[in-house]
Amino acid sequence: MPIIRTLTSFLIRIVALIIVILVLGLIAILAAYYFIGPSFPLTPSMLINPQEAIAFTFALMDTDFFRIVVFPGFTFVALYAAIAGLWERKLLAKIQLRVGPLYAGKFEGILQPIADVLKLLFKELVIPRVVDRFFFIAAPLLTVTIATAAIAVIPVTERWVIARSDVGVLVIFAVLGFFPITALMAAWSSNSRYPMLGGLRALHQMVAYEIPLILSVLAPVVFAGSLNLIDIVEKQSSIWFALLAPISALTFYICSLAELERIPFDLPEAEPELVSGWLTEYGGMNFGLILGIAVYIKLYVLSALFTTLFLGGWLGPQPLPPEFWFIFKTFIVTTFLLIPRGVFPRLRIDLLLRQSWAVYFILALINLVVAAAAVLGGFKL
Amino acid sequence: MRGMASDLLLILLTAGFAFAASVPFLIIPILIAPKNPNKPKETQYECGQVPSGGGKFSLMMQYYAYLLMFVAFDVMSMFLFAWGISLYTVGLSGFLAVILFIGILLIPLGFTLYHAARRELW
Amino acid sequence: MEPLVNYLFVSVVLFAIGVYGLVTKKNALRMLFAIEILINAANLNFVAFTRYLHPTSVTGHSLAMFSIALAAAEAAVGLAIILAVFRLRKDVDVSEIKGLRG
Amino acid sequence: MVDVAFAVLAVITVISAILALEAKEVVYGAIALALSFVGIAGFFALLDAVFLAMFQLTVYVGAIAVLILFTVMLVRREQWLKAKEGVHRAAGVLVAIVVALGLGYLVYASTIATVIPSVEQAPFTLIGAQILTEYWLAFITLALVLASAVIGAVVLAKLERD
Repeated sequence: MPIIRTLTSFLIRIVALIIVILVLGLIAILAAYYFIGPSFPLTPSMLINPQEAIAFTFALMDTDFFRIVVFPGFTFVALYAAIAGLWERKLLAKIQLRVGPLYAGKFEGILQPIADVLKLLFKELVIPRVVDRFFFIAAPLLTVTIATAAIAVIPVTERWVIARSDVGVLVIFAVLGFFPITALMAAWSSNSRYPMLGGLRALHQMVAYEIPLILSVLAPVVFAGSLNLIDIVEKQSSIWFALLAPISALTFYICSLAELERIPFDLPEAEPELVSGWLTEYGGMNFGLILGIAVYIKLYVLSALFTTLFLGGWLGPQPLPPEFWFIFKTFIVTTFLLIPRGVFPRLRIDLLLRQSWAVYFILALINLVVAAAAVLGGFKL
Repeated sequence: MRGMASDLLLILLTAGFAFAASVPFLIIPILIAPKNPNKPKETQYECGQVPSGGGKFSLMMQYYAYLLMFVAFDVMSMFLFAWGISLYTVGLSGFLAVILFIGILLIPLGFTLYHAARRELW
Repeated sequence: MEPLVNYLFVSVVLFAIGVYGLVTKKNALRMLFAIEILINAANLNFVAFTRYLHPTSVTGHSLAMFSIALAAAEAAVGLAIILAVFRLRKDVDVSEIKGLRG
Repeated sequence: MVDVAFAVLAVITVISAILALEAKEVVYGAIALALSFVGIAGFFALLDAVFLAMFQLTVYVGAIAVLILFTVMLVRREQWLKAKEGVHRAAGVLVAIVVALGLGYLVYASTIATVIPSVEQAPFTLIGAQILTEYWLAFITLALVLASAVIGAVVLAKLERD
């Protein structure tokens, strides 16, 4: 009976998944305890004395470990990625008068991200025989790893930041510089034609839009006189840099669309032309790592960077906490980065590359020179 | 570890945690996902046709000029960052030097854009 | 902190690897790789000497920046030459390129 | 702690530099070269030159390595995989060992080993000031070099149809 066989194998897999998750969770907890245990002893009395447990939790929240793992770190961003993914689908559906995800969860498909992850976990990992296995598997992992490195320098608030680096802005550009290499790595190791074409397009596009992106960031840096993102936010207490350097803000927005490979700049994975671009040969969780996690982490990084550089980061009217303002503004920017997908057609690649140099590069330069002239002319914040 | 290097260490740790957290996502499917490979499934994708060969080649010559330009302008923008954070110290003379710097580099920009647009050249 | 000599040793090893590449390889691309490794070894020396001998100045950093910028220019021209040679000969083996001899 | 970081970086840099030259597939050689650049950036960070480390990552890994990788993919031939080295390699290794031993002896025999690093260090904001005041002429010359490099490279890379 095929039905019974399917059912039993399904049940076995569910049980296996639960066991695996339990085992991995246990390993994670043990590892975490190994790292932070010595400085924060867990005592049995915490189970009955809630005040002790609360004190323990608060003490834990000030450690680097908590920052890296939970709040401005990976868990928060992964959650943000899941919400942004769902929000993108619902938003685009509403724009185009469709319904979007509906069934998972009782209300408007809010459990869709969980359903997606489960589906991807149960999918077979198909690795074509002709690929170079090492680089083929390493490319998605590297993409996620490198994308996450950027979130370490982005300050959610003055307190919630992992690394208070003095060269925070440059760290982000150093990180962005890695993506063409990972894309090419994935494309080359796939040993197939569509990925190669998509990877080359991705390379050209990321590279062409990186320069206007860097230059548009220079205007806020010149105004603030610092590369530290915390300093840049604190300098905006009187006026946002988006108002002082509007052209830079616009350039930054357009170039982030291009860096994220979003419509109207989604040539690397233009479905009618190139199937899925450089992701064509990836399937299952391999695909999920790049498209489900890395792309949305990049989305978070660039929207958070826009918020930090141009919209005053966590600054906002008092009664609401600064964390709220940061996440709220970032979410608004994310929405604006998502909307073009619903309304714009796609550019041609030679126009796209030419536009970057002939328009956005010049615009960013002009705003930079104006900003520098203003600062030298005595403009003080 | 002092100041600056420890910041970079934290960044590395963040990335390392992301790596450690992603590896299970590749291990779990190996344990629980079905596994019945066959030949068509394991060939590369070419719209359902029998693949006409590997993909280890590159054709996109016609945009090479943009890549060459990118290298020079990447250097330029990083030098501009070095200038941007010491704007007050160098004052007007530094500003003029930077204007001259940018002005000189606009020449190859125009040249490259002109030549990159002529499709018959590439 | 690590003694200065260790940085210099790493730099020496990289330099030797670069020299090895320049001597052995006939492929123009590999020779370019070797040159990049040589430049990196030199940059490492610049920065290490500045850090240990003149910690309050940034001269080494400035020089390393200029050096990296020149390496960028060198890479652009070198790769363009390799590409032009490839168009002519369909290979980039330097021992085969004799057509330029005047 | 620094010692461990130094050792790890040294191993990564040297091994990936060797791989860059010796990997059979030249594309993966280029990727190894990029890794070697990352290792050098790590050394810069250990030497408190954070700005320079980021400069190295952005320019070397973000630009030069990408350009190299792209060109390698463009000109790669399948027959390179069947390497025909041999005669040269022994001589090359010999030369490299001689160079390494000679320079290494120079370093070892000098008084440099006794240098003790001081704690204070210059802020990286001085770099821009120094470039634009002391070395402004070199800065402008650099612009000329970059400009001529781009123009020359474009002229070299395009087809000669004029």
